[in-house]
Amino acid sequence: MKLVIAVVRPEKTNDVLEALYRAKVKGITMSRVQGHGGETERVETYRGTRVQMSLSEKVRFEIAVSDSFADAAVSAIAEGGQTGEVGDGKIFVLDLERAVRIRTGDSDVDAVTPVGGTS
Amino acid sequence: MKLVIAVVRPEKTNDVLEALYRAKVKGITMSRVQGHGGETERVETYRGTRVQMSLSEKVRFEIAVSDSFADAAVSAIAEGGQTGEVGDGKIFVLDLERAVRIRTGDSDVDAVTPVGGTS
Amino acid sequence: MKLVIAVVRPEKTNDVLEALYRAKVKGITMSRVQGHGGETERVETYRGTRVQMSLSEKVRFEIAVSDSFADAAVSAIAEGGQTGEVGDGKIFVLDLERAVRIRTGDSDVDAVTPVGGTS
Amino acid sequence: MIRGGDSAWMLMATALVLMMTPALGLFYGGLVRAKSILNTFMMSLVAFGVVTITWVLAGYSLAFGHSSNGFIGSLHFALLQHVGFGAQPGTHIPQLLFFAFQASFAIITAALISGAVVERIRFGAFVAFIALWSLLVYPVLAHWVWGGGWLSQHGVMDFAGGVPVEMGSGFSALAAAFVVGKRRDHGRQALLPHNVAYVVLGAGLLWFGWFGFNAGSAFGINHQTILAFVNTLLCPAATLAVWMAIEAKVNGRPTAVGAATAIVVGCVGITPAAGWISPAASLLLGAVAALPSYAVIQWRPKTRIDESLDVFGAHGLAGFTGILFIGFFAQRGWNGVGDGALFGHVAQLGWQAVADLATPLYAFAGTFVLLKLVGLVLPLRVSETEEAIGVDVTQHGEEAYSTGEGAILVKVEPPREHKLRGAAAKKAGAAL
Amino acid sequence: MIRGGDSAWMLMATALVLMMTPALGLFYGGLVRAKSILNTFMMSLVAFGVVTITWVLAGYSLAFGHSSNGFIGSLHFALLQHVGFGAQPGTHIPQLLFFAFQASFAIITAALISGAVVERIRFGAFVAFIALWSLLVYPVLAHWVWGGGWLSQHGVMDFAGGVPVEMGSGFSALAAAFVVGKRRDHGRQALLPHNVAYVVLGAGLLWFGWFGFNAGSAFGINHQTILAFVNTLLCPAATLAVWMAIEAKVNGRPTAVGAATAIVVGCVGITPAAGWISPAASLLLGAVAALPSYAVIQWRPKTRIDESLDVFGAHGLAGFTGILFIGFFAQRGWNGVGDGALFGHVAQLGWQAVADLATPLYAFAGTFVLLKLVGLVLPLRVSETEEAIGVDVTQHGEEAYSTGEGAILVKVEPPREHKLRGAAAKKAGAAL
Amino acid sequence: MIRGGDSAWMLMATALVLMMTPALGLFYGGLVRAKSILNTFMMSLVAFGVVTITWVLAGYSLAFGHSSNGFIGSLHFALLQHVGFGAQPGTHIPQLLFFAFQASFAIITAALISGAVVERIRFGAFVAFIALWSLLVYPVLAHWVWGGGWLSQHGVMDFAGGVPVEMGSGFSALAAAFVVGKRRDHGRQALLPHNVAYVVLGAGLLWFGWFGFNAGSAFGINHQTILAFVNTLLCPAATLAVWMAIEAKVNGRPTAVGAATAIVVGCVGITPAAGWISPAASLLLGAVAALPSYAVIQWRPKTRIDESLDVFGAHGLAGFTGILFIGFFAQRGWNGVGDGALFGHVAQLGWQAVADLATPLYAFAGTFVLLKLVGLVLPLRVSETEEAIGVDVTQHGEEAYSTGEGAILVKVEPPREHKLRGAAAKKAGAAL
Ligand SMILES: Nc1ncnc2c1ncn2[C@@H]1O[C@H](COP(=O)(O)OP(=O)(O)O)[C@@H](O)[C@H]1O
Ligand SMILES: Nc1ncnc2c1ncn2[C@@H]1O[C@H](COP(=O)(O)OP(=O)(O)O)[C@@H](O)[C@H]1O
Ligand SMILES: Nc1ncnc2c1ncn2[C@@H]1O[C@H](COP(=O)(O)OP(=O)(O)O)[C@@H](O)[C@H]1O
Repeated sequence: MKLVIAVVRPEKTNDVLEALYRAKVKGITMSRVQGHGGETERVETYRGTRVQMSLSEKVRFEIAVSDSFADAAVSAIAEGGQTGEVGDGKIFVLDLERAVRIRTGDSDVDAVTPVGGTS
Repeated sequence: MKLVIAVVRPEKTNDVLEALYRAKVKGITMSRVQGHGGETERVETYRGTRVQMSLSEKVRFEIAVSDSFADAAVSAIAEGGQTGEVGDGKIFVLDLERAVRIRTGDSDVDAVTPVGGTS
Repeated sequence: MKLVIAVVRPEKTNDVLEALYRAKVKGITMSRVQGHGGETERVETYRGTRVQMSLSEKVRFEIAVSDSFADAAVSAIAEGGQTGEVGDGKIFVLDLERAVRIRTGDSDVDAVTPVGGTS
Repeated sequence: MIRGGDSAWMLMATALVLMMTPALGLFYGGLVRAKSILNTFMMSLVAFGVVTITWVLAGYSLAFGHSSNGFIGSLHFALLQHVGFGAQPGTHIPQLLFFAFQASFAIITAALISGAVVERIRFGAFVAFIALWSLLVYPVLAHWVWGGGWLSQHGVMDFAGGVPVEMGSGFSALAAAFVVGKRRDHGRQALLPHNVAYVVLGAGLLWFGWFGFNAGSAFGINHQTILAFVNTLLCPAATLAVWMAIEAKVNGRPTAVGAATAIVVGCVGITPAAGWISPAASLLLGAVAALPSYAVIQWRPKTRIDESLDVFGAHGLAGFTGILFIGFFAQRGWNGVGDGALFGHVAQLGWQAVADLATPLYAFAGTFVLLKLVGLVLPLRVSETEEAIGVDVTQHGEEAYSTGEGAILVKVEPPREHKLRGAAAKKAGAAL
Repeated sequence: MIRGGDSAWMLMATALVLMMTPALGLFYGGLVRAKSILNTFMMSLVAFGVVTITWVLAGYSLAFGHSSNGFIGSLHFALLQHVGFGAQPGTHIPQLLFFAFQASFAIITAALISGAVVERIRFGAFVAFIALWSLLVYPVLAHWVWGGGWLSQHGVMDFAGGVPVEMGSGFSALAAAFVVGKRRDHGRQALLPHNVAYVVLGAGLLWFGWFGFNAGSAFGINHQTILAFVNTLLCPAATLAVWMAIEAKVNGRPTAVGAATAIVVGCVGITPAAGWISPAASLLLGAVAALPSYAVIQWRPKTRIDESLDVFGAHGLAGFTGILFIGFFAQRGWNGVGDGALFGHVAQLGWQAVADLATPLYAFAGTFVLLKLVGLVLPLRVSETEEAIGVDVTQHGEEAYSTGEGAILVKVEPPREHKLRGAAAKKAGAAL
Repeated sequence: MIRGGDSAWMLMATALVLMMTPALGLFYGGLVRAKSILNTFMMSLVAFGVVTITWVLAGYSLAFGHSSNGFIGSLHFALLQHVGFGAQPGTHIPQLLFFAFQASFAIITAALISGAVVERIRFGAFVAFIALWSLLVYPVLAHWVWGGGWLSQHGVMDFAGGVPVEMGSGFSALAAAFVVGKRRDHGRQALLPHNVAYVVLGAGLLWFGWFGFNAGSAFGINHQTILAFVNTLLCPAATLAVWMAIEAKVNGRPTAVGAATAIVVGCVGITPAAGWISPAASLLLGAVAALPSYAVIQWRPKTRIDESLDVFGAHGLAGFTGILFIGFFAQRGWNGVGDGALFGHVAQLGWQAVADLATPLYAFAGTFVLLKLVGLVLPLRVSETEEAIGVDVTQHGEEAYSTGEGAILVKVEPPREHKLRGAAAKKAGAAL
């Protein structure tokens, strides 16, 4: 199994989600993060305090998939999240040793997309 | 060492924390996330805009443990987080190469539960 | 490639960021988390409800680096995040199989610090 | 005869009291969890919608319509009959303005009760309950002390509503907490205020409105107006100081939620007494009123009673204290009307005590019976699952703090949707 | 002759209406996404800055200066000439106070239009637009009904601004939405309110201010003041009740955004009618006004028209309904002036209908032309990228909710910085 | 003789000024980091609790008690002696109402100072300081200009508090910043406002209250009331316009925090001048007052002076500007009393300049000494660790935005808990 982690633009979140649904990826966990990359930095002013903002809002996906499904997930994210401008983000794939479904206690691939898909 | 990642229901957070404390797991990192799985989707209405909400609030745990402690951590989470209804969440276990305690610079198992437990 | 995950004090965030910039780490993803460790717990009171707060605010970094860069990143974080008091946090290093830059589709080391650094 | 200055002040005072209803929504909304703020706020807003209408229909008349029974008013003023531009007897303001001022009281009192049952009552059941309550409980209590009822016949002094508003809401809240039952997480998890900034701002706005509430209860510009205004400044200041001193002593730290609560308690304490006691007595009342309310608000969460936002502790008890206090400290030299026990008129104390017995009984019993009746027709509580998900989403289909992520536009309105309800509607939605 | 009571009330009423401008900022700010709240709020605040000045320069005079053309006022009062402490004709308050009260109306009306174009209009273009609008559209409409213009010559009844304020803003908003165009995400993504607590609090404060708005439009203490006040209590209560009933029927759940909207719609509906109709008719108007506004607010987001915060549905339509309603229900027995069709004076209905035709035409056309003209000189919209990043950061260089993480102090002010603009400034910043 | 209209307006004006204290809490609370909002808000609320009481005890008397020394008042009115329902000399409102109006000024002025020392002063030390300050600094300055003191004897014009309120708070804030010292992160990290929506809403509510502040300072309904009201509308509009123009020129983008600040600065500028200058001069003052305040607010954060929320820049300086401006622009034709230098009375300018010298000296020195004295008895600052954790948690044991996660109910109250303090209490808690 693999754990796919992706960081994308917030405004592309729904596109990525739709691409994942289309790719039949069912289990997804998502959070709001801040990222630093090659993007232009913003200058902001608060009264006399002028700051350079080196972080931009991003959304992070975390998706466990069976080995055979990893490529499909990566492609779906890459497709849904792409604008072609600096700041589109990254996808990381890690090896996943074990997965457990809390509701049932089922272990391993049963708990991840697509085998044992949750709906 | 292992890195245990778990996604649970927000209302079970404190139960999971207590189960982990009882299992003598001391180091825990936690964040609020949103998840998509087999749960029923909600319809919400904002004036004339009607939307289907495909994400539910979840809480994500991230816990580094020594190999021998991984099972205990997984069981504790599974026990504390279970309701038996769809949406209870998942636990993922990854292999962890190295852990460093920032305060001291200590590396490896010294830095994770239970060896070198922090209190 | 490695995935470096670090949990640090919020008030040291900018120090860690600066240390990372100095170490020429360019791609960084960051989020606000809550942590439980060896820190003293706080008692809070809301009208007649008295609670013990077992979690403290922390900031979590997630940084993908090429193998050769992992040590530099770990040192930078450890240096920037250290106060010497309990609660400074931990750094975890995992093996990273694959990294993809969404903008271009480039895979592997091209997408992580420092090779193909994004700016 | 209508006087311009009197009317100007009463217009303003009425607007101020009306503003207290959204301010209460904010205060209560900050005290609950993020998943319940909208429902909590809505219970205040809906009181405006519902009680305004019941007040026109009959509530005002049942409170202020002349009657000989001493218990409840006649229907003389129902549907705003006989309410026009003429001067309200005993005042120099038009009857319609008097009606509006009294309406603002009925509205906020109904809204106050919601604090007892947040995060689990069904919205529809709450609406039905306050419609009945605003016809059968509030007007009765108001009639007793202000509408020519038996308490007023015995000279009970209640300047701005210790009886109908403060004890009326506080003891009703207690009954409601008993009937509706506790939240599933009460006593098991820490249920913390999700936004204390809203709580303190809400308390600040309530306090602002309270100047209209108390000084408006003189129905024009006279000595009691000024006295009530000054006392509404002094009394909560004393409560705040005492409350913070107690907290500093007990916890080592005064709290913001405590400060907000203290301001409300102080305002409640002075409400019945505002136009009757001297400024010095008002400072004393502020200090005295802090004690029982503080004690009960500390003790209550440790019990099984989930009277969630402590309407009883803050309003019921402080109102009780205020009413009794008048019995001792009323001073003709200041109010121009009558003295309390300390100034020689012990009978006043007796009748104030009677008001302090009769009001809780009627409010508690009335609410208990009404809610049980509503419960026969409509389920009072949301389901366990709905409670866990949160009343905002399940009762109103909304979230207060939404980012729009994962929200997919539903483009085609399903034709039969409007026939579906509750769980059925949710399933249908999911199937789209 | 100046009267104290009249002036006291009008001072207060003016302050209340002024308060509505920040309240509107909060209401609108809660309805947009978190990345746009400051820009949205700023569009209300800047209306205060800009329109106050244009009002002094000429706006007030163009509205209230005597003229014989019936279309627009003279420059008699420009630069506050001839505006002093003497009584405003027909009232017992000073001219300067009358001026200030009217200023508060012009300010909030300009602010209202911003709801149509949030999240994409350029701030500078908006400023230029409302400066012109407050000189060429608002004063004209105000002159028609209040300044001795043609509609007032025919006895059109508009108590507190159905013509200049409600239809004036609502139909201008519609035109602005057409000229500026839709947000890129409109119809593609769900654009949800980021803080519904702000929305309901904002609506509550708007309602509070509306008592000054409507009851202040009697310019003192008289029967119409009291009538307008009571009607401002009753009408939105009815709208709220009806709106929630409809939502309960259609969705199974009344919503908080719906309740907030209903309160605004009810207040708008009664605005023109407040001093003209009976309290009973006011309740009816509240119910009636809910229907077209509800329908349009449901329908509009499904179209390509991104009139983002439904200024047209809430203000334009409900103002239209209110103006027409007067034609039927005006009642001399209550207002002391004249009757509507139901009480025998059919001509009144005719002229109300004329106002309902002429106002939308002028407001829509005027705004359309002015915005096109502004667009010739300044780009009206931010770029696509700026829209995606958010107007707070790109138009104001600020975030509403900032944690300070990743924010690096810029210590040395770059010497040539002040010569750089926009993208150039951003690059220079990045290069520091 | 008491007049109804005058009293009605002054009741309302007093309520408005009292509302400014929670509004200030919100404004300041939004400007600090999320971990400090409650403490920041509490410093305003506690000013209400503490200063109300010191004002009754002696503050009011020290300000307004007749004296022959010209420096500080007698104890004639201490404990509210000789303050009753009779007319306040020179006005048509009761003495008690005059007392309450003045109390509201003392309260907010003390609260204002807190802006200088947020996020690090110990709460107890702040309480002790403002108790003393409200007895020894504020009343002295108020006596000078309003209580028959030496400045008033020389005809210094200060309509609503340029001396005691604006310079009083502003220069005290500067001294407080010096004595308490800077936050550990000042100049090292970016300390950004955590909620700019609170800041703009707070500014909006402050502005609303300011109409009571300035127009209430005429103590009834007269020409100066109207003039002050209109000027409070015009002056901040001009400041806002100028401030945004400067920001647009310097940064390319006007900001929301800037707009909120500008409104406050404009209101401060007009405060002393409100009833003395013409509307046209008021617009000019708005523009002029923007400049020094803008410059200092830009420059200050780059220095080592952590006068955190720029009370000096916004209040001290703009108050200074306003007082001086009167010396030029006071106009008998408008104020009915006297002229400034431009209208032939150069001596007025001289004495305004004297007020502008003496006030800063006394306020700065008084605060400096008082805080040093408090520091001898109580530590002024929280520890470095407490500052890093945040003053909300360490000073009040609360968080503003809590989710309840990881919060474990403490069921049994430890018996000896109430004897423990600070660090000890925390340890005990951890050991439970
Ligand atoms: N090496 C990395 N490790 C972790 N996160 C990264 C890394 N590189 C990029 N990111 C994340 O991806 C986001 C976009 O990256 P960036 O380099 O700006 O875009 P691009 O890939 O288009 O050059 C960053 O804001 C950051 O959140
Ligand atoms: N494959 C997965 N990868 C990442 N997160 C997942 C995955 N499957 C489930 N989750 C997380 O777990 C939550 C609950 O999963 P769900 O499938 O609804 O429950 P159940 O396991 O009871 O069927 C989801 O909301 C999501 O946050
Ligand atoms: N084993 C662990 N797994 C995950 N997170 C941990 C672990 N140990 C510590 N942490 C994180 O690091 C933070 C600081 O840890 P703590 O043990 O208090 O500090 P120290 O390393 O100085 O003893 C914790 O709040 C938690 O967020």
